[in-house]
Order: sequence, then structure tokens, then C-alpha cells
Amino acid sequence: MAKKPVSSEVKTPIVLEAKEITKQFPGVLANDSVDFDLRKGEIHALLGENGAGKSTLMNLIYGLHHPDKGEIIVNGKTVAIHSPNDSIAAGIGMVHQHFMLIPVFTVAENVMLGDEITKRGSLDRATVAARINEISKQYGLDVDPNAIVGDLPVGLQQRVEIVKTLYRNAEIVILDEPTAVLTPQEAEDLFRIMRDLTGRGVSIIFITHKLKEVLAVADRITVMRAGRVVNTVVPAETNEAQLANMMVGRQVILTVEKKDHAASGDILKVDGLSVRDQRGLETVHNVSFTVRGGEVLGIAGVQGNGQTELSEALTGLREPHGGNVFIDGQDLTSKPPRIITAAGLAHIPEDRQRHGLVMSYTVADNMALCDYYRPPFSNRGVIQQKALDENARKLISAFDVRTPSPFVNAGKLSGGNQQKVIVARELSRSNVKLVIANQPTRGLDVGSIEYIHSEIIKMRDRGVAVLLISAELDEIMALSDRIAVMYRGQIVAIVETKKTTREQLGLWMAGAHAETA
Amino acid sequence: MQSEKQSNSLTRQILQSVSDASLVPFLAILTAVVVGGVIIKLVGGDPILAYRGLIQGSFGSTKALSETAVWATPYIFAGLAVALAFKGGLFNIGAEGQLAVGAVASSLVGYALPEWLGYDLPIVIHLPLAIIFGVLMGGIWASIVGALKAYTGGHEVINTIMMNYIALNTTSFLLNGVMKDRSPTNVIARTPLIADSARIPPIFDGLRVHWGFVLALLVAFLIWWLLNKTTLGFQIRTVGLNPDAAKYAGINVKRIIILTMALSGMLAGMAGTIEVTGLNYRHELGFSIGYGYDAIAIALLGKSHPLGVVLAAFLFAAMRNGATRMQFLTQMPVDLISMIQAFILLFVAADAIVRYIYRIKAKGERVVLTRGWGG
Amino acid sequence: MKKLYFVMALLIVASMILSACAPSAPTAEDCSKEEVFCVGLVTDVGKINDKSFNQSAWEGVQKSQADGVADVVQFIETADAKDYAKNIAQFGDAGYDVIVTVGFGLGEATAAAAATYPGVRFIGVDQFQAETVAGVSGLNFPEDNAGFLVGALAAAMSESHKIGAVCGTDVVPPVWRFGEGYKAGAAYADGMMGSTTEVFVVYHSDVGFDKTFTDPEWGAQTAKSMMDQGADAIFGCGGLTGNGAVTAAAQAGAYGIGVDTDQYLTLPEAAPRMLSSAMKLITPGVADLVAATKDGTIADGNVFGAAGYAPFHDLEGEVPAEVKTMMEDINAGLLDGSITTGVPPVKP
Amino acid sequence: MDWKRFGFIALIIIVLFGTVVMIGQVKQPPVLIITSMLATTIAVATPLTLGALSGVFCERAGVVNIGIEGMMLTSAFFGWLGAIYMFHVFGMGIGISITLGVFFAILTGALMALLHAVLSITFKVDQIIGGTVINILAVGLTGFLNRQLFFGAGSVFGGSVPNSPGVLPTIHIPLREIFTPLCGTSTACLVNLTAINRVFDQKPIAIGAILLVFFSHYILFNTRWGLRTRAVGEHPKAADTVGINVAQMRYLNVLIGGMFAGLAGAYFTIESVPSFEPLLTNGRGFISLAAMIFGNWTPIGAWAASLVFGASQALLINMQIFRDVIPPQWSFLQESYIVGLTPYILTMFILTGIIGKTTPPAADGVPYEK
Repeated sequence: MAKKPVSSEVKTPIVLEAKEITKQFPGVLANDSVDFDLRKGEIHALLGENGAGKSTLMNLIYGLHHPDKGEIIVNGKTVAIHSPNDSIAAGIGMVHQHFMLIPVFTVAENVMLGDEITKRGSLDRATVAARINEISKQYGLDVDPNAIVGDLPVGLQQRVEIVKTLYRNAEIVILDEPTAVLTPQEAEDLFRIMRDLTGRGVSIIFITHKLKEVLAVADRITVMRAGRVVNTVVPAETNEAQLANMMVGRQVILTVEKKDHAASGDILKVDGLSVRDQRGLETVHNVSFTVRGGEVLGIAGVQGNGQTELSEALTGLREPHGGNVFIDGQDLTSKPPRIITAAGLAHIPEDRQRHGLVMSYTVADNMALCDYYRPPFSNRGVIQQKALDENARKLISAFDVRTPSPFVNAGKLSGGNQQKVIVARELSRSNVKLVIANQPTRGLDVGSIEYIHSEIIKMRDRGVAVLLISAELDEIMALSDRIAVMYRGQIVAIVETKKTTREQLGLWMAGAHAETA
Repeated sequence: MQSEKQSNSLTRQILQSVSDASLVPFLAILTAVVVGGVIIKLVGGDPILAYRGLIQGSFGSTKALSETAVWATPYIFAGLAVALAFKGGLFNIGAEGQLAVGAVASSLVGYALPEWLGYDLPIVIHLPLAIIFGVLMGGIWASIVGALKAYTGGHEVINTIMMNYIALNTTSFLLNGVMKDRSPTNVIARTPLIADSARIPPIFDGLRVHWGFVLALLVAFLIWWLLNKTTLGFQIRTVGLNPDAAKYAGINVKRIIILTMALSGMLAGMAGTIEVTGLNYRHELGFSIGYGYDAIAIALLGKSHPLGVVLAAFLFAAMRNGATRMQFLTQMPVDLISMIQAFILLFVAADAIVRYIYRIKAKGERVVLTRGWGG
Repeated sequence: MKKLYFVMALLIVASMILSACAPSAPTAEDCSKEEVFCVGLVTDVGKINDKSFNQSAWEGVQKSQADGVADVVQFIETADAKDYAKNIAQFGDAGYDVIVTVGFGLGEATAAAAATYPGVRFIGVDQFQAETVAGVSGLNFPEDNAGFLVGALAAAMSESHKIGAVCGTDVVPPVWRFGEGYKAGAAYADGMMGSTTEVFVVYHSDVGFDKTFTDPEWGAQTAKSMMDQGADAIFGCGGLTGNGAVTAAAQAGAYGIGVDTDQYLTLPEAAPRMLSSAMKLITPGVADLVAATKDGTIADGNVFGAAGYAPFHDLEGEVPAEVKTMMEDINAGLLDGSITTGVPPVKP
Repeated sequence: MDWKRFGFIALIIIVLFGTVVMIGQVKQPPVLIITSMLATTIAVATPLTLGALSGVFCERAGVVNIGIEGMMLTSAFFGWLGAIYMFHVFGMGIGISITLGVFFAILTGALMALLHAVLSITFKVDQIIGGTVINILAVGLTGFLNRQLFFGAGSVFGGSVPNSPGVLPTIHIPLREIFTPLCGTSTACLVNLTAINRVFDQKPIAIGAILLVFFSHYILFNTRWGLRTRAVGEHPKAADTVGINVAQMRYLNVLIGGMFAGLAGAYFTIESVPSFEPLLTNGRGFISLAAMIFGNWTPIGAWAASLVFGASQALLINMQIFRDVIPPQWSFLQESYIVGLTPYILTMFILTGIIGKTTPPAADGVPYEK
């Protein structure tokens, strides 16, 4: 694979090079002879769809997995990386997409873990704290070493992760999808920190699937698809459409086709809803909004601002401790899921493997997961296997689920097809009045994303009310007729999509107040 | 030609799936028996003679077969109790206590009801009453643990163990007190004999195997049907495999946890009841030591499948029953049987060891039987 | 798959080699012959080596073999009460001449078997017969007398005038009779000597039946607790639980009093402070009855074995002469019936 | 520190002691009752404490251990057997034999723990099943060997159980000697002092257990080892990413846990009474587990909870001792079967979380897959 030269800037030495890396997982060739290099002081973006092999490559470099073939060269020397210890010793640090922090530990304990400072056998917490304060001041990170990590907002947790790498004197920092949990402004802040770091000689690998970000921040961009490197380019010589094409391998329509559509009366009415989480903390405070038939209301917000608890309260998975929920005029506050479903809810849950599916059940069983007790699936308490099979065959063809048969376990399907099983089950129900879709496309390939988006719009066009919850601002903006922004458990703004901008939404997501539009 | 080939491959597929399912348990038993043989040899015994005694004692005569069936009867019920709980994601170590409670309850109905009423009842009323009361008490006893699990998250493993102690102490209290057999010759803690109308008749004259054995087989089939063919079974299995998804699907998870525990307790209670009404005709302290643990091994060996449980119960019954003959021939202690059973359980639970010894590749996904303290 | 067959073949060969060097068959097969005198023993639910009544009875059977009375002796441990009949039948079918069944629990099964095997002599240890059962001799012991003796001794020897007993469950009548006899004996001694002795008797009734005799740790803790409160003589009555108590007492320098046999000989850890033991001589009792069977002098119905107190051994010098005299008087009184313990056979 | 929990524990102990003092004071002076109960409480709590520590180390590292009971039982057997072998077969002195016995018990605990570790860490067997296997195996193995080695002709010791070389001696802490001058001529003072001294006169494992509680607490919360142990129990992946070998940490902690269970086993046959009986642990391993949960997976908490169980055992024993002076309105206290339920009901009550939610380590019971 030929590399395009870095055109404009002065070439700095290569600090990290991966050569012909190949990694086979059961059933998947995750990395197929991948070449990749990183120069000192640059931000090298690694772009690709979910499942393209970006994270695998980074896990190989970081020592969490071992390549079947290929070598890794750091500062000109081939290094044998058997575990994260070796990569840490080689000056590599990694900020994982799912933070590798222990919630019950303090910041200092998390930072020192694996590289503890001790004094006469005891942990020397004071020295570690001083060191954290020093790093924190130097890079403007602002973390308190004595705070319990579980109590910190995600943005701060990410900074703790960065401190962790700097504490270990990392010269190469890998950031895996770091902006997924940030507001646009927080992302800007992160980019500033990243530039700060590169200014001090740190080299950064920036993994993402967001086109705008790579163009904004990267010095070089390497695009991966299906385990192979497609190309390496510099931002100045490319654009979003070209990158998207490289990522997916075909033309991608970056906007969702959506006709203007008149909304009808209120279907979902939420009035003063308050919800507590497992720990008993109130994470949704006094939230009120309505969703009309034939419209999509998007709930924007950084992950962890109460969206999960809100959707759980609306769908009956969690009991609210204040306020009311009405669907089509029927009071469904604190009602169990079955009654809410019967009243016309279709629910695409946030975590499809945890809530949406029983992985060791067949596709057919999963497609009747919520309706097994009703005719035709059940007759006086006895399961009617024939009806289940028939239903499954019908839905598999109607929703284009790629499965060898209805009797394959759901766990054997790809993520996209698993999500399609859920979508098929939920949207095919006869009486659907309201769809609540929580992160419906997280972790999916572009084809599946497009398909699910079109299904959501189809429902809207049929006059169904849709509540879309997503941490992807682009998704919210593409699908929603109106957008509500959630911040620290409150709806801080509700606006029509046409009358707002990314930047404005970003400000609200970060807590800026607004008049409800 | 074509169709013959197809049917051929279908038969082969079925055979394949049956042998896949039973291969590891079979090899686990084989390995455990060999390990047991080596141990017998090491302590200076004669393994062949011991195993011959075991087989003679369990299958060698009509009487031996009958006795094996007698042993298998409570084992099937108790094994099903543990297996059903496993299917619902619960680990019921409390079969022992539930069994004792069931036995006490049915013996109470068996001996005290006619006295209390002042007249004899016909068998068609009295026997079912005795059985149902025992079964219900077992169910209620276990559902306490289910309710604690559902509403407070108290882990069923610890709670069933505690309930075992409570059951044994309470039973001792009752059998030494109000329920003690007051006949002048009796000095030990046991109830009076139950009335003839509360006894399950034997199947054959002169043999102890009774209709409770047939009932056990029927119940095993019933449990299979319940689990695989009914909406209740669907709910139990869904809660067992993924309680979050079950809640999402509109299943009342708390209710199902309590119900699963209750059903499990009812089966365990049945094991106690059947011993009282079919065999001993009274409840006596010291009876049923270790059935609860044997039941766990049986459920695991049977892979929680009702048919598997029946087969495993038979194996354990044969070993326990044959132990008498084995002792007579070789003076090998009964503990040997416990040890072989522990090895069987070890090799079944850690099928990876068996797969490693015999170089068999793993198939399918890991089945989660229990969850940590939090779940 | 090849590998699989190889391993299986290996296992089969291994087991064949193992079996090749097996010893010859037992002589139990000869029991059906008239001239071979065979004695079988069936335990209650529990172990043959329980250091308690199962073991003592078995030692009695072994003694009869050593004495040349029995040719073949054999035992079967009962794992579950429902096997009583089956285990007895094992011996009955094999043509044994005497079958010893140990424990009250086997009473009914023994009576039933006596009807099935009319030519066989059954010896039922601790099986009191309200009505005589043909073919069965019930071997019983006046445990209350033994308890009475050591109770009197303990009260007489105690300096703190506080004595204790740690027993198995009072649900088992012999244990209860030991404990109650102990209390009565202490009261009798008080009457003789004009003292007031406080007697702590603790039964381990707070656990299941299967554990009450096998919890030495509990016995030790209970004994310590009593000594902490001043007791200076501890009677351990109830299998291993009692042994734990006696050992703990001896280690703490208090008097230990054993049970069943002369435990000076069986509890060496406690021997230096072993004052005496309340004896219930199962071993000679069983051996005597087996011998009587062979002689043809045995009768159906209840037979009473010997109960008494063991010698003082190491503490011979510590026991005052008047106490020794008192003990002899009491023993004589109990034997001739002039002294009664007042303890009923069964807990009311 | 979780003051609510400790307050509750203190309250239970006070109630249990108070009950006995109120009933027993007609027979014995309160000081004597309290000191006697305290001594019993500490002794009874010893194996429970060690068992709970075993659980704490295993579970803090993310491995559920319900096999404590089996580990204790096997260790009790082999520790005792080791001491006997050393004494009778190798003719060693009493002191060396019993010391080696303790060593064998700890080794046995570690070996049983190794089995648990292999099952649960290497083979990723369901950890509760793995523990059950250990419990069942322990019963069969010790029962079989106890019979086979010691009983019948041809057994190692010719059919009789040889005497154990003895038990560990009591360590006298000379409080009485030190404080006697303060009493002057008051005999009451001397009597009390003697009684109080008895509480402190414990045996080595009992004293060691208390020291180990504080040592373990320190290790777990203030050292590198502890930080890493807790990390693999909370979030093994996070530990892995900073270069901690998760499997190794779990293995070692399970082995440490096994050693604690082994020491608990040694308590039964080498410290308390010099004999082994089948099933002699009598479910104390399970009570340990409950104590560990009650103590919220901390060594000090587990110790406090063990003391509660010790105190309830002391209550039971004393209720029997004072049986004849129990007032009629409290006659239920005479029913030892019913009073005997106290620890079990208490455990279930605690597990409801009414006294404060217990939080297990987040990854407890979850095999780590990369």
C-alpha cells in the first residue's frame, strides 16, 4: 500500500510503525496486512466504520491482543509487545472508548494503578496527588486527585484517562472514539488539549468515524475498511464525500431523505417527570414535553445526562418518583412494560444485547419476545410453535434480516441484523402509536444505519409519534422535526430543527440556558 | 436416492446431537469411575469386586431393581427441583430443607387428619391431600427465598442454605415436641405412622417400589412440557437467560422469580412427601441427609434437562443402592460413593477438563447457570 | 477422535491391570454352611468408626471373633434410614447366624427381619422391648446409674461446688439418662456431705440430629464457658461432642469425666486429668451375647448390660479415701436397688 | 468506616449479652458472665473470621468462593493427619508436629483453592458450581480417608486412631500479674481481674486471626497489592490495560484465601480439639460467607460480623447453663432449637439490606475474558 507523502509540513521522524499486521478472530479477519505509521508530534486520524478493524489494530499495538503476523516498530526498534506493560514501557498510552476506570476508586488510585508509588510498603497517595496536580496544571486538565471517579461527569473521566497516560510519560497517545461522549464544545476543548500535547512532542492516534472531526483536527488521515487500509490522505486534499466513499466503499447519502409532514395531535405527553437511578440519585428532574403523531422528537445530550433513566421511565422499566406519562391520553405512569406496550409503544432499547434480545434464543423466539403470550403465539398458555415460525419468516423477509434460518440463535447474527430483529419485532406490531428509539444505530455499519433511519422515517410518515434519543448529534439533526436538549436531567431547550444550529445545540448540551422554543 | 441420502443425514444429525449432548457427561462418569477405581486400589481394595457389588446391588435382581427405583424416586423430584431453578437462573441449594418441610407437612396430614376429623377418609381424598399439603409447604418454604431475592436482592444461595438450617431445626423442634410419636415404646424423634388411607400402594406385591416412581416419571415429562411448550416455561427460561430482556418483554420478573422458586420448592417438597407417603409412612429425623447436594449433582449431570435428570437420578440411585452390596463384598465405605459422585460433578461442571483429556472440541456457547451476588 | 479411543483403551487396560492383582474372594460366602458361625452388624445412620456406640458394638463383634466364637464378621454402614431392612437382609440372605443392629432406630426393621429370618439371632443394641420379640435380644444399659455415679463423684471432688456436663441431644434417651443421672448423683452427694453443688447440664439440641454427637468444637467451647463460670469438673456425654468437652476441661486443668468406656484409655489427650468415666459396656455386652448365642443360652427380650464408673488412674492419689468409700457404697446401693436414681427410662 | 453497620453490630452484641446477664445474674456475677461470654465469642468467632477473610480475598479479586466450608474441612483433616504422621511415623516432637500440622492445613487450603482457581479462572467454570464441587468433594474425600486410613485391619495405623500430638497451647497475657498491685487488698477486684484476664488468654490462631484482620485490612486498602487486587475484582479489563496480569492476581488471591481457610481448618483440629470428625465444620464455612457479606467485603467488617455469630453462640450455650433460672415469660429461650435459629435468621435479615446496602465487588463472580 503506497503512502501519500505529507505534503506541506516538515517531516518529523516516525515514532511508531506497524507493518503488515494480520489478526484473525473466529469468523472474522479483523486486520488484513495493515500498515500504519505515526510521526512525532502529529495527530494521525484512523477513520473507518464500526467493525472496520480500527480498534483491533490499536489493541494490537497496545498489547491487549497479539497479532498473528506483522511487526511493531517504536522509535526505529522492533518491539515485542506481549501485554500493555510492554507498550507502556515503550511510551504508548491509550484512552479507550469505554473508559478503563474503576468507579469506586479515587482519581489518584485510578491514575497510579499498575504504576504505584509506595513509601515503606504503603501507597504514597500524597506524592501521586501532587504529580496529578502538576500534570493537570501543565495541560489545563483540571482534575481533582481525591475525587471518586464514579461521581465525575464523563468529560472529566476522559481527562482522568488522559492524565493516566501522561502520568506514565506516554509519548504516543491513542484516543479511541474520544468525542462520542462529548458535546461539540467539549470536543473542541479536547482538540485544544490534543494540539497542546502535540505541541509538546506527544504524538496522537485519533480513532473516529466522524468525518467533520478528522478534517478539523488531523494532520493525516488513514481510512480503514473491512480490516484493510484503504488509503492515507491529508485533510487539505480531501473532503467529506470522498472520505465517506472510502469508508463505505460506495456513494453515501449523507442526509436522510425526509418530506415535510404535518404533525397531528399529542401522542406522548410527559408531565413533570422525575426519576432516580440505581444509586437513588435523581437523574431526571421535572421533565415535561410532548411528541405529536407524525413527528420525530429528538433528545440530544451528552451520554449520562439522564436519557437512559428517562427512556426507562417512559417504557416501564423504571418507576418514576414524580410526574406523569400519557400515551394517547391514557395515563401510563408507573405501569409495567406490558401495559405500555399494549397501549401502543414500540421500544428499541439502548442496549440491544442486554434488553432487546435473549442471545441464546432463536430469531423466531426473539421475534415474539413481547407477544408470546397472545394469540396466535399462545393458546391457553401453550406456545404455538407454528405461528412463531410463520411470524419469523414473514418478518425476516419484510425487514431484510440476514439470517440462515429463523432457528439460528440471535447471538450468532451480526450487530446490524440483531438490531433489525428488534426493529422488525417492534415496528411490525399492529397498534403502534409511539416509537421510542434509544441509540438505535450505535455501533452499526452504515448500511444498517441507513436502513433503520428509513424505517424510523417511514413510521413518522405513517403518523406515528417517534421519540429518538441519541448521543450522535448528526443523527438527531438528520431525523428530528424538533429537538429537545437534555442536560443534567433537565430539558434545557426544545426547538424546531430548522431553527437551530449545531453550535447552538452544543451550547445547550453543555448547560447554557435557553427559552423553550 | 436423493431422499434416502437426506433422511440418512437427518438421522445422523439427530444421533449427532444426542451424542453431543451426552458424550461429555458419559465421559465424565467414565473418568470418575476410573479415578474411583484407582483410589480403591490405592487404599488396598479390589476395584472390580467393588464395582461388581455396586452393579449386583443395583441391577442384579428384581428386588435390587425395585430398590434402585425406590432410591431414584426422591432423586428425580429433587433433581428436577434444582434443574427447574437453574432454568430460571436460580441456584436452589435448599432442596434439603424444602424436602424436610414437605415430609413433615404430609406426615402431619397423614396421621393427624383422621384423628382430628374423628373418622377415616377414603384413600382418594386422604392421599392427594397429604401429597398436596406437603408439596405446597415445600413451595411456600422456597418462595420465601424467592420473594427475598425478588424484593430485596438477597442472594438465594445463602438464603436457601440458611433456610435449610431453619428447616432442620424447626423439624427437630416439631418431631421432638408436638408431632412426636407418643407410643410408649418410641424414644426417638419421629411422627406416628400415617393412616393406611394416606399411603401410596406398591406397584408389585412384595417389592417396595411404589406408584410414586411412576408419578416421578410423569412429573419429569410434565416439567419438560411446562418449560418448553408453555408461555410460563417461556417466561421462566427468559428470566433465567436474561432478566433484563425479560423485564423489557413485559414479563413480571419478580413474580417469575418467586414462582420459579415456589415450583422448585414444590418439587423438592414432593421428594419429601413421596418418601413419607410411599415408603417410610412417617417422618423421622435423620432421614434425607444430603439429598439436597445429591440433587445439585443430578441436575448438573442431567444438564438441567428433565430427561437428563431422570437418567442422572437413576445413576445416582443405582450407586447409592448398590453401595450396600459393595460394602458387604469389600467393606469399602459408603463415602467412596460420595467421592465418585463428587468427581462426576467435578468433571461435568468443568467439562473443559474432560474435553481436554479426550481432546473434544467445545460446541455452542457457554450456558450461564448462576450469577454473582449482585444478580 | 483417534486420541479419544487411545485414552479409553489406556483406561481399560489400566483397570484390567488393577484387577489382576485382586485378592481372593471373602469367606462370607461360606456363611450358609452350618459349621461356619457368622456375625453381621448393621449400623445406625452414621459411621462404623464413630468412636461411639456403632464402634463399640463392632468392637464387641470383633472381640467375639478374636475369642474364637465367630468365624466370619462383617458390617454394613447405613447411609439412609430407608436402607435398614435392605442392609439387614444382606446378612440374612447370606445365611449369617447373628445379626447385630445398633440403635433404637433399627428396632422395627429388626423385629420385622426376625420374622423373615426365624433361624437367625438378632441382637438389638439400645433397643428396649415393651413386648418380647421372638428372635431378638435387646441389649440395654442403665445409663442413669452410670451418670449418677460420676455425678456424685464430681460433686464430691469439686472445690468450687460447680460442675458441668456437656451432652449430645436429650432426644436420645440414653444421653438424657446420663445427664439426668448426673444431676441426681450430684444431689445425692450433696445430701451425704452437706454441700450445695451447682450443676450445669447442657444438651447440644440446637442443631440437627446428624450433628449433635459430632461437634467437638462446640463441646470444647461449651466446656470452656462452664469453666469460665467456675465449674471445675466436666462430664462429656455424647460422642465426639462430649470428647471435645472432656479434652478442653483436661487441658484447662479441670477434672474430665468420660463416658461409655474407660476414656482414660481412648482419650490420651485428656488422660492426665481424667477423673473417671461413666461406663456403659457395649463391647463386652455384645461379645457376651454373641457367645451366648453360640452356646444356645441366649433368650429373647431385654438384656441389661453393665454400667459403672471407671478407675481413677492417674488421679488415684487425689481422691480422698472417704470419697472412694462413698462411691463404693453408692455403686453397691445402685446394684442392689437400695439407691435409685429416680430417672425414668424416657424423657417425659 | 460504615458506622451504621458497626452500630448495628454493637447493638446486637449488647442485646445478646444483656439477655444473658439479665437471666444469669441470679446465679453468677455479671462480670463473670460477660467475661465468660466474651471469651466464648472470640473463640467461636475465630474460624468464622478466618473463613470470612478467605472469602474477602477471593471475592475482592473477583472470584466467588462458596467452597470455604469444603476448604476448611479438608484442611482440618490433613492438618490433623499431618501432625499425627509427624508425631507417630516420623517421631518428631510434640511442638514441631503440631506446628507442622498447622503448616499442612494451610497448604491443604491452598491446594483446594488451587483447584477452585483452576476451575474458575482457567476453565471459567461457573464459580458457585465450582465451590459446590469443592464442598461435595471435601465431604467425600475426608470421610473416605478418615475411614480408610484409621479403621479396619490393614489400615495405616492398624485400625485404631492414634492420638494426636495435642493442641496449641494457650498464650497467657499477664494482665492479672501486671495489674494486681492496683487492686490492693480488694479480693473482688482480684476476682474480676482474673475473669477479665481470661478473655485475653486465647490460643495462637485466635490471636493470630485478630491480628490478621487488621493486617489484611491494611494490605487491602493501603498497599500496591491491595489496590491491584481490588482493581481486578472491580474492573479486570481496566486492570489489564494498565499492565496488571488479571489471571495471576486472581490466582494468587484465591490461593491466599485458601490459606486463610486452611488456617481456619487448623483451628478445629489443632487448636480447639485434637481430633477429626467427618463434617466437623458443621456449616461454619457458610456462616463465614454470610459474615463476609454482612461485613461488606471488608476484613474489619467481616470480623465484627463474625463476633455477632460468636455472641449468638455464646448466648445459646449460656441459655442452657442458666436453663433453670429462665423466667417463665421467657420460656421460649429454653427451646434450644428455636434459640439456635438466631444466627440463621439474623443472616437472612442482614441480606435483605435493611441495615445498609452491601455492595459486592463489581466483577465478583464474572470470569475475565479478554
